[in-house]
Amino acid sequence: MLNIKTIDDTTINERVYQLNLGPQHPSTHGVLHLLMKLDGEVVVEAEPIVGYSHRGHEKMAENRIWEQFLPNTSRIDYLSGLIYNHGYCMAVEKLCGIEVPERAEYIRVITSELNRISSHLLGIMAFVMDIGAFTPFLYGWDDREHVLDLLERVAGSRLTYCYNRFGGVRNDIDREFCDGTRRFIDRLRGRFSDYHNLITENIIFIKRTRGIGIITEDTALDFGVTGPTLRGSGVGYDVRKNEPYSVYPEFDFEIPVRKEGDVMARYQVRMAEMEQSMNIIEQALDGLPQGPIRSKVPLFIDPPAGDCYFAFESARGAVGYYIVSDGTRIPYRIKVRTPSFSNLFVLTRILPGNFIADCIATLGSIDVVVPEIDR
Amino acid sequence: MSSLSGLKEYIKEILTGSKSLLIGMGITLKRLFVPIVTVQYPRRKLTMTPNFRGHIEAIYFDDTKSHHCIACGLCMRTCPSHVIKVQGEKEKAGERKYGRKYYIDFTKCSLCGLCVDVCPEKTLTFSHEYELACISRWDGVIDIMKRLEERP
Amino acid sequence: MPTEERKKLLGELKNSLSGALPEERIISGDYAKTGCHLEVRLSDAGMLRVASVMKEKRFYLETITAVDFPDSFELVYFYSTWHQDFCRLVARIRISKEASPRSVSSVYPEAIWLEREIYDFFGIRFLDHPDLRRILNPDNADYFPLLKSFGKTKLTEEIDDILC
Amino acid sequence: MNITQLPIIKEIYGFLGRDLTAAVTGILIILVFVPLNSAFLVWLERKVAGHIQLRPGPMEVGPHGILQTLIDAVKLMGKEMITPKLADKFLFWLAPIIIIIPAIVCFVVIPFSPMMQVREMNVGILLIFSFSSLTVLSILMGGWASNNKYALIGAVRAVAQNVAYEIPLLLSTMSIIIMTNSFKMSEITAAQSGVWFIFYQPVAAIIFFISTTAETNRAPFDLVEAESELVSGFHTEYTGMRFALFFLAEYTNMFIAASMGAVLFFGGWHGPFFPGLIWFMVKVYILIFVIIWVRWTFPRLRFDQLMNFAWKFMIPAALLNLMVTAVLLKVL
Repeated sequence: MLNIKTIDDTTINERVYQLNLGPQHPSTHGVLHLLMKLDGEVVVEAEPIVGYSHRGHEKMAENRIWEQFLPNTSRIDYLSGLIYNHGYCMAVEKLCGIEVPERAEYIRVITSELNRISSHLLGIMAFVMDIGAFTPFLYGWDDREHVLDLLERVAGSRLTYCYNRFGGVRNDIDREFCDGTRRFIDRLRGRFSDYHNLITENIIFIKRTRGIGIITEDTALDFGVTGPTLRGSGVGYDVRKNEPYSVYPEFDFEIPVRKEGDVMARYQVRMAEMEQSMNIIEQALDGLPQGPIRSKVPLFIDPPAGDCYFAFESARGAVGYYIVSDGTRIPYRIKVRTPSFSNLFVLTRILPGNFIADCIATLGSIDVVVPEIDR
Repeated sequence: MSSLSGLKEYIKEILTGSKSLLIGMGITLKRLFVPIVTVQYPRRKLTMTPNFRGHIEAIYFDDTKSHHCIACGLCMRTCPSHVIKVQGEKEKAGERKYGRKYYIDFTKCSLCGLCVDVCPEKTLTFSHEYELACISRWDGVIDIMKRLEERP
Repeated sequence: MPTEERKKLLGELKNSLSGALPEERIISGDYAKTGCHLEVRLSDAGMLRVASVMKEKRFYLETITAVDFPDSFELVYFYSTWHQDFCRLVARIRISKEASPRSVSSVYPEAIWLEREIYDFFGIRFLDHPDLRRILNPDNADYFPLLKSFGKTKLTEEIDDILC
Repeated sequence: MNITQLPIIKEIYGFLGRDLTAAVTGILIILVFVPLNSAFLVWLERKVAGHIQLRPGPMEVGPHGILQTLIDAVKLMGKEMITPKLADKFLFWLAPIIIIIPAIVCFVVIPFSPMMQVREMNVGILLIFSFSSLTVLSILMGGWASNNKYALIGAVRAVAQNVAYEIPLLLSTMSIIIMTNSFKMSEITAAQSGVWFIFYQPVAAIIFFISTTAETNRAPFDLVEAESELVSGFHTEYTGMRFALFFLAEYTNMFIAASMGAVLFFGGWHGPFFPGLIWFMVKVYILIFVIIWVRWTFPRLRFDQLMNFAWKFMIPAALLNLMVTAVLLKVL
């Protein structure tokens, strides 16, 4: 049943040779290292080697007060930092029993979904670039730039937002932000036809992605795959829907699912998810309540002793914060369950037997963020 | 018969494929004549949004003709990277302290804005400066009180 | 919210778990507080049996983690469903500092990496693990970073004094 | 003032004779033209790519960055030329030199205008084909000698790809040749004074275009240096001027391919009002623009798909086209 072998020198013979794909390689998105054994261009074994950007966030958490871990959260996964930020605040609020004003929850959802769109845009376009088309990448960045401008307007920075606070958010959103977001949504909807014409329907793209890197449901279960990668394999599991948090139950949105489980399916799921995110944002903007954006929270919080697991959906899958508090101002333990960690390990199962080019496509379609794996 | 239909499929695939390629080329050609969206940076600069978070700065208040810093040290304590050093003195015994020196080591700052949040006197804000390249690591240590004096 | 269905699922789960683990304590968790519907406290290496029951029920292994308590380690396993009626189960086991727990990687291959991570950070050696190496820290590291004894420098102690 | 009236030129002319003078001046002109043209093409590519991607491309050096490539060349000349420790030193050194030879030699037979051709040869096209096959030898040498796995994979891909695509290339050219009964570039051009061959031979033109794109290793067939897979393919280990030579050769090969396309299908120098040279250059640059445009639009094929495409589609189509041409020529 287990099909995992580690690479040792004994299996290297005359036909099979080793190739170090990374840590510096144009398409490993950071510092991922794939140790591959190849027979010609066909992969015999692949072993991801991670840890090159390990920064010890979990240890850092044990050496600073609860608030001070906030800036760390957006650095765990720099592409969907706001979602991580949001999740951490919700986890601590759950532990302490802090109520959050409804307006703050709406703002959190709007910014998180904008962040999800920006992350998906980058993920998809970087994946298309891995397949060899450079131009869509920059079209995607053009759109992403608008999201970042919007988020900069409300959060003050463009990548490592430290925007959510315990009990609310830092800044209120203004009229201009709402109008800008609506304009952006209209603009992105108009751009989808271009993307579909340029990428999705392109015969070379179809040939490169159909039937490649198939993750079956059982493999996904074995490896704890979550997020768009799982939804591309025919399982409609999304924490926002299955285990609703924040104000997500109030919105009407679908979870896009594809049956095929191949690279193309994952790409299509991400494309469809962006549209759903836009739906959520529109509904949230329509129903945005008035009121305070932050509840009364002590300057430094002292959570009661206890532990709590809080799961939420980042752009890459189900994230979980397992928080243990011993009743002091300093966390006893914060464990971050990052989706890329599990999503990447599945490569050892699905890569063997593929060409190098397909490996790159598969890796790109899983859309890992390496600092998230390394933490 | 099946091979014939296979051939038919093959030809159909080639035709639709060529069409998709031509459509793609049309999109890129159209973009060739669209005005560029990038900004040629040192020649043109963007203005930052009001909420932009640069390094921190003290706010000038008209009522005291200065900042309101009382050197309570909350910003110093809450800073995750411990980059803030603030010192104050009491002008008269029994009165509140008054912030005299305020340094921030910007090279280690993570721009989280927690210090601005906790400030009880609301005398901290973010600067809108983003051209902060420096040649020595000591250039990254920003003297906030000095900047406040130098500001018009 | 399909609460009825969840109750049914929880009941089934409890039954099959108590069938597999007659002597263990299975308690209902407080979801609003801890985020888990069901809690299993294991006293010895019953986690393999829990894992196979969970695999049968098509739960996926969300994560494994360890907490370094002064006198013991606590290993925490989170399992959750893909179903609409969502359910999370947490299995906890207290082990002594020198103990070698059994690996669940034969049931959930994902655990290979998760257990490697725990070994990497806590120095807990898992039995029957196919590939127990360092994962995030350097291969030649001689420390286990997430132990409470690690990394308490004078500076951090001072900071603690200021803060608490 | 006519340059041929200068006494020194007259002296050389008298000493060397007509043919040799023409050859020497021609080669000198080529040696100047090739680098400058490549520099211009690199700039053009960056500019077109930039504007397709909604950015300006190089803007700083010279007006609209036109001198950027020259500055880059100067920079590359100043760079250290690193040879990997375990590389085959001689072949590593030789490969960039060999790649530049066919690029220059092929210029000899290209008819820029009725009067401007360094050497008229009755096997002009064959010369271009045979010399451009040398390119693959150099790529193989460079890739193998680098002692780098990426470079080796790239080189092996290059060989297979070039062998596969040379056949449809030759077959599509053949259908033109049996129409004109000549291998002479100038005669083929002359035969198109009325109607361009692209109107007689559209299928051959498409096959020719695809095959030359693959022959020159341009996207979507740039598997030899597929960036996202093989880092930089066969020239991963090359630095400084050696790398620049590979670059130079790539763009020169592109120019040769485009000028062959112009000669074979677009009537070479033919065109109203303007002198032949201008028409020729305009056609070549339009073709080059199309190649650049294609590169910045499409994803890359996978290697087995590339080979399948060559053997299962291009070659049968080219053969079919050739047969139809031959039959029609016999019948009509």
